Amino acid sequence: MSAPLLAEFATPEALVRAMRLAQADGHRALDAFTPFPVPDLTDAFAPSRNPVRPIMAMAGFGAAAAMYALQWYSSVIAYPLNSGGRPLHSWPVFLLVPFEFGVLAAAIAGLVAMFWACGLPRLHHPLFAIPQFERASQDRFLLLVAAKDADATALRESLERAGALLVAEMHA
Amino acid sequence: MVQIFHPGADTVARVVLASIGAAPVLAMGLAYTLWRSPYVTAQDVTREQPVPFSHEHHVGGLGIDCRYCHTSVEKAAFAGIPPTETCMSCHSQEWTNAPMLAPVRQSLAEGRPLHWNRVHNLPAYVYFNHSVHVAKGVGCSTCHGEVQTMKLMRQAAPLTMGWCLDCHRDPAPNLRPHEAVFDMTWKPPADQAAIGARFIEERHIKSPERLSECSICHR
Amino acid sequence: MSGTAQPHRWIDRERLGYAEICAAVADPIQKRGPGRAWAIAFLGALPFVLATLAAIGAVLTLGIGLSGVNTTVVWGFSIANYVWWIGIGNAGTLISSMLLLTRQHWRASINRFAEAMTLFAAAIAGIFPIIHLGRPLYAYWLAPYPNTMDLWPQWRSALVWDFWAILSYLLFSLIFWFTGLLPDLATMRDRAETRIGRRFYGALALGWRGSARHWALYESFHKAMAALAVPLVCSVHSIVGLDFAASLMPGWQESIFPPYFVVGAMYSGFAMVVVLAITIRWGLNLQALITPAHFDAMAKVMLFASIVMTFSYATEWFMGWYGGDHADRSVIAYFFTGDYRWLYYSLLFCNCLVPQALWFARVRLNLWALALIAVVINLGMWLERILIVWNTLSHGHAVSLWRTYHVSFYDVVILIAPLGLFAFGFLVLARIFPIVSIHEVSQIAHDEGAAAAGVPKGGVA
Amino acid sequence: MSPLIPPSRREALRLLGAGITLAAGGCSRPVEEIVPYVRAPEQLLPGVPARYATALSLSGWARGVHAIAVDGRPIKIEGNPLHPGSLGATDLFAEAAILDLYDPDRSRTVTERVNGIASWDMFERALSGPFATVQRVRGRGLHLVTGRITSPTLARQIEGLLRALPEATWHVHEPVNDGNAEHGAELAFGRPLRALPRLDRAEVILCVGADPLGPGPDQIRLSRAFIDRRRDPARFGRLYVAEAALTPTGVKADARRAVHPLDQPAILAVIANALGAGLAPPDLSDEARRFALAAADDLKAQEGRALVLAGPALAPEWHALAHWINARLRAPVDFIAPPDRIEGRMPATLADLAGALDRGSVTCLAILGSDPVATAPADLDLGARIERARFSVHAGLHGDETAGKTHWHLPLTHELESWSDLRATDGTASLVQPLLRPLYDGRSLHEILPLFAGRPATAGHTLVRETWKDQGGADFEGWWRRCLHDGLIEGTAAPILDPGEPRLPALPTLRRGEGFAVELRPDPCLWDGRFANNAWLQECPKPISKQVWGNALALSRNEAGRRGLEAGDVVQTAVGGRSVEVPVVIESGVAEGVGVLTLGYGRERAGAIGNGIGADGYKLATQAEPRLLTNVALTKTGRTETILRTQNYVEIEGETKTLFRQIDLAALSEAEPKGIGADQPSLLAPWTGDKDGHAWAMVIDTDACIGCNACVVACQSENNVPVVGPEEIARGRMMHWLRVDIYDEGSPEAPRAGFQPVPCMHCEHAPCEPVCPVAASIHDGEGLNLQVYNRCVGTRFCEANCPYKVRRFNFFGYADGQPYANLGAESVKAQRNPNVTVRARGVMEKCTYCIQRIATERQAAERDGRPMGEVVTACQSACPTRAIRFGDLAEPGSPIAELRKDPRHYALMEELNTRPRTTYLANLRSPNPALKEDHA
Repeated sequence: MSAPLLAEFATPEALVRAMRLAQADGHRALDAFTPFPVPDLTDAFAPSRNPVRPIMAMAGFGAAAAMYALQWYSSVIAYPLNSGGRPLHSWPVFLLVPFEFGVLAAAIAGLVAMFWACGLPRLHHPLFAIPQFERASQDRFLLLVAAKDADATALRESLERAGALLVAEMHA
Repeated sequence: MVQIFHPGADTVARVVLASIGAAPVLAMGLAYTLWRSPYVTAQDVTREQPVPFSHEHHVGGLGIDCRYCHTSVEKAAFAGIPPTETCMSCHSQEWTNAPMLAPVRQSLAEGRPLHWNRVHNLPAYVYFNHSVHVAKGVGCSTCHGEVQTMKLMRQAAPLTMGWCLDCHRDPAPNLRPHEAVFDMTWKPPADQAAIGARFIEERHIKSPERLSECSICHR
Repeated sequence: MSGTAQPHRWIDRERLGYAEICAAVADPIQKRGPGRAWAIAFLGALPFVLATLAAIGAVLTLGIGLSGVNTTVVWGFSIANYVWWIGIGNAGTLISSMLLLTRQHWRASINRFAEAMTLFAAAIAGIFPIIHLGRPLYAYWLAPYPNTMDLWPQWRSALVWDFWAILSYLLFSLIFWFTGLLPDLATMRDRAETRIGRRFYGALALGWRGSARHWALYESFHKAMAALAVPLVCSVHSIVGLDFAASLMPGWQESIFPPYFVVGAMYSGFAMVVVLAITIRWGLNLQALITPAHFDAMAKVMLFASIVMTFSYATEWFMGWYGGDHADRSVIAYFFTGDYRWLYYSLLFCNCLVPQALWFARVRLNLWALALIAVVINLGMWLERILIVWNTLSHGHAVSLWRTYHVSFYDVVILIAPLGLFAFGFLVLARIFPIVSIHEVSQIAHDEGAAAAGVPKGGVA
Repeated sequence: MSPLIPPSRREALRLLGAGITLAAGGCSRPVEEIVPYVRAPEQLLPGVPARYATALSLSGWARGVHAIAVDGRPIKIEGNPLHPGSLGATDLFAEAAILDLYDPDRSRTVTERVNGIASWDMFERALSGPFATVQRVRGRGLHLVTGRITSPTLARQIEGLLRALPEATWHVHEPVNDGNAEHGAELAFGRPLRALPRLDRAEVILCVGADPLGPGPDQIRLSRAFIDRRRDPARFGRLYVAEAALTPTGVKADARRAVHPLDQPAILAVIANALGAGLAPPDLSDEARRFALAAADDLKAQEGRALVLAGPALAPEWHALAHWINARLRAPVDFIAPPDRIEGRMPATLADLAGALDRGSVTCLAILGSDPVATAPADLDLGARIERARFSVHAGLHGDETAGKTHWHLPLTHELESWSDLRATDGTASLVQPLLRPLYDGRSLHEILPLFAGRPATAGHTLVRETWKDQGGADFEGWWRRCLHDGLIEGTAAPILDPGEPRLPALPTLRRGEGFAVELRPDPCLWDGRFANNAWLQECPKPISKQVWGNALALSRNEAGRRGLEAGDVVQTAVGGRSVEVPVVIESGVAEGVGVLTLGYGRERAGAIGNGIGADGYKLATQAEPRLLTNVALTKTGRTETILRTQNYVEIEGETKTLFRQIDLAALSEAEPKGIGADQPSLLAPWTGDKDGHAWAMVIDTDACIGCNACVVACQSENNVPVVGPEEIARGRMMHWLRVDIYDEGSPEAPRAGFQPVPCMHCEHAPCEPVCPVAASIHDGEGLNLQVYNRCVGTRFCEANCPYKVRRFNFFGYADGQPYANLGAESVKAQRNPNVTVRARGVMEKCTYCIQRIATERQAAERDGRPMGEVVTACQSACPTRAIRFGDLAEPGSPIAELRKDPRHYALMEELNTRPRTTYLANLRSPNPALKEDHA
């Protein structure tokens, strides 16, 4: 197996075109690196089960319920006190804090989930060693493709035909 | 482009992020532990005293009743610290030359009071009343512990508000027959739950809700 | 795609290449020094920062008596400042989230600093409820935490709701801002020329690689956050409104307060964004990315908010009269005839009258006029908040204790100095982080077909 | 902690722990000491308040009191129910006496003017020379100056001194006296008599410049009698008042006219003519004449129950005329021999002293317990003249203005530190007993006086016992103990005399006021100035103007307008070449052409609290015109001063009427009690009863309230309420838990006002509670609205949301060492009630219904296994007219529950659905149908 190839394109359209061509040839597109999200690519490489929103929902509702339970417990069970003749279980006003807390919990949980699913933090990564990778966050669109067979020459040529400005090998 | 970070940096980054999340929880836990610890509550801290008065000797050994010295415990909020002359009522005959008792003799001779270090110190905004607790059948040892074993006095209970509330919310386990209030070795009998409930009835002890209201202790 | 760059509303034609966009945002930070204007502004802001710290130190050591609050008017500048700052903050979130959800692409150029504005404004706002306390060191008693007293917060109080609203909002805004910043931090990392710069941005970027998978997860999270942000912002300012409305006092106990506070927040916040946008555009030479069209759009929002506010005031007067309650009527009459009537007339002038100039396109496109109107609106909105506090408390139910507020030196300091703290924070931020979202501007440059095709001119910058 | 760890290490750990916890919450406390007695006093329970009966003087007259002491520290004054001058109540001066005791500015040692601190021995040596000189000439050259002497022991001592040294002169100087009334009685009856008007029997009363319900030694007795009678609607009667400016009596009046002091005699003349005196018809305005004629009709119709009272500023002849009128009306007035006279001795005046000083014949001048330099009429110029005495000495509580002019100053003991005896206005004698050893090196007057009689120093205790040694028969000790216990000596009230028929005196011609006049009055808070250094009284709002920390010249709105003056303008008030600068205050109900200024301010050597506060009215007074100055010139200085007030004088308009319910007596039978709004719909559950079986409530009768402020100061004393000082008042801050509001539904020219004390309402649905984020404001099971100081974080939302504005915030650490708390002087701390938490900076506080008293009674009841007895709040116990009632609603048939059914009952702002526990009874008024303008 040869090392996967990293091809550099000037536009996302060129990258997508090259990816389609390579895939048609039976090569396996591993990933793409772009300075901004490109819908075709995010669709192509999206994780099959995106955990972020389910986790946010669970954390949000769970935290809200827990906060409501805490309010109820602390004012009805733990230390019931008469505050201006209000009912101990003043449910309408007990809804506000759970909402705020639920949103906060959803945000924190979502952030954690996103990092976890992205595999971040990852300060040291083989890609960072590749010189042209630094332009993937600026003005270049990179495609990582694994050739279907041991010799990657065909793939390289195909990529260059499709408009790759530069094709490099990535060594893990 | 060269690697900015070496591989180990990933671990460092994960630890840093995890500790940002954990810090508030840890801080809260630490604070809570500290607040409950003797550093704050002074529980079980033995205080040096000008005269090494031993409750072990006087109570455990000689069997002197609490009220001999703490005279106002049944009548007032403050249990009372004995005046020097109470000490000298015996020590004018016993241990008359003991060097340990020199400050006591000096106090009486010069009319200067002894300066004891306070062991049980409630904040100024807490109004504890000994007489009511005694009248309702809460014994000395419930709060002060086994005083008859203490060489120097120490605070047996944490004296935190939560600790007070534990009993105010459920006084039954700590209620004794009146004659046992000053019994330092009292142990609850097997049917304390039933007895306690009866005492609550008989002595008109208020409901837990009422006893845990702010105005019971704070003014 | 061929390189026929089309005229574009939201990005200046000269700067359409991705590299140019990156350079326009990043180079002022990484390549060019701070510049004289920045240095002067920084030095100018510094005394305000020190004054803020001194005022906080003074009030913590000497007591809240430093403020002009008194036995009847127990609230004052701290509360008005708090509401004002949190209002400023709310607009930032509204801009970035509401406009994101409604696919208003023009937001790309302004959302980053609007979010930063939110962050600073909310943080500054958060100071005020604490320093207005009699015993600020015990502010943590509003939080539920295990304690040896077995005590809990009193959940029925609007101040507890407020505590959670500010806390949630502040942390939420931090997360939202950081998430949006993450890809740009990677850009900064990759453009950095010094080792320190690479490590600094590299550590903050957490290894962001812009992979398609990253982007997919990023987008699902970022959009979800935006969707949550809108109700959060509305709830935060509604709760601020409830601080007053959940009371028994004439002039406060009004069901219109929560929505009226939300609109008021948007109003003053947009005005603040306009002021900042004009300043940043000029200071960082971002004419390419912040265009007159942006200002036109924001001016229209302000105009709309001004009309809503005017209706809110009118509703307040009408309901006070129509409700027939003596105390309510008396307070409404006090607005117009009482001790603070000139301030009230100024409020109406600033918030209702002046913004009507925005009906005219010429005014909307004249930055000087726009900046002036925005400042006037911010002034008016502060007056509104202080008068909500003063009018009701000075003229409540107990006639024998009607009295006015006595503005103190401390009050003036905590009104003015935090503006410098805010500016200071912004100046520092503008020197460290991209003040315009690189990836989002690049994306609209691409999406709207405006990106120059072909090999860019500059190569690696 | 293990005892194996060596102490140093243990200490280090403890300190470390303390450091950490201080950072964490500051809850660790340093080790405290506990210091027991060496010998325990008998029957003294630690921390338990003990009551001792004694008496306090005001201008010499006694009011019997109970002093409450805890652990040997007197902390509170309450009334003595047995004493005729107290009747169980107090006045603000008695309440504030406790602070005077602990005043750190009290003089502590004997001082000599040149050399400073000295001793009693040094003084006695210094005195021996001059004393030997006067002794040789039978006392010639020895001049004693005292205040009014009612003490039998002091009278005996002075009598003894004068007998031993017959040439010595005794001068009496009482700054606020009733000299005109005394002379008037002498003119009318030919002998000195003291009149005791019986307000309990008089139903129609006309006060001409008189303020019987106002401050003074007799306030409690007179106001109690007046109000108790009015509680019976059948005996409500009618009160007519003609006065220069609104007084508490004027507020209670059913018909009141603002009348220039120079016109007031004409009112008396009209009445007298109506009774057949045949005087020349006086010159009087139509309105005043109609008022006088209506009053005369009413008085005549109620013969036997009608009474006319003349004010202290009226000349003696007019007092004599009043006696003549009262005799015609068969008015209920008792006459007794003046209890403040020494049989056969007529004291000399200050004018006599000034003459002697001018002649250079004063060898030895002793000014004992009096401050004539500050309080004598200015034309005597005593300050300069005293310097002509060869040897002069002053004894007083403070190193005051007189002390600054004499060679020596001797510290006096406070009445709570010394043995003495005093007489009340009706002659009843009381024993004064010390509650603690003198704080400083002071002696009582009894102990000082022998020095000037060449007698050996004797303890006051011995001297007082000596006076009474013939009493009590065989069992003197038993009698003595009983007298000490009761607080009065039975059978010492002066016998009531038959004065005989009064003569109609020769009356001076009536002067119509041409120029501007100024009436000088004793201050309702500082009296004659002796309380100038008492911070409680300085910060006590004056009944009408609500001014604190200063005095002002009260003018009517018209008068001020005519002169182009506004409130706060400082005017130079000049008469006879003397002048003071004083700010103007505009008051309702002030007569045209007259200004009213209270005395006692502008002190120079009162102490750190009182120095330089306000303007000194004594500087304008002369011997000829001690109280009423005529031809006064007012000149605007151009300066302005803020008039410091704690609250507004409320002029009722529109709906504010509901805040102060007023009912005409005629409409009382149709009046219905108003509830607390419990019938209004509410989402909240109704009050379900109190868990403890108690439901505390207070009902305040606004008709009985005379605005005397005794409750305000009593509350301050009981509850450790700090003062805030003038700077804080100027910023709108105050601390009184109880305020007395004044409502006026009349006009500035003709006020129809009433007082309303406002403590915390203890609402069942308290608006302050749900807004507190930390549950520091919370309800308890007995219906008390609690404020848990140690939980309060100081958001102030509770006060913002309190419709009654009864909560008070510690913006600074008022209780802790502020300048007006005497910088936290140790002696001031000793006054604090140990059963009430001293509040820290940054916490809210408010009326607690004296929860410490409820708790004390509850705990005593719990301990003794009995039902709770009566609980009396501090304000209730102080109230001279018993306007404040407190009790348990849950107790079947309790008086408080009955009062809630009174037709006059109403709640403040019941429409807000707060369900207050403090409620009110409406003010009553019985206007004369003949005087239409008095009707609402």
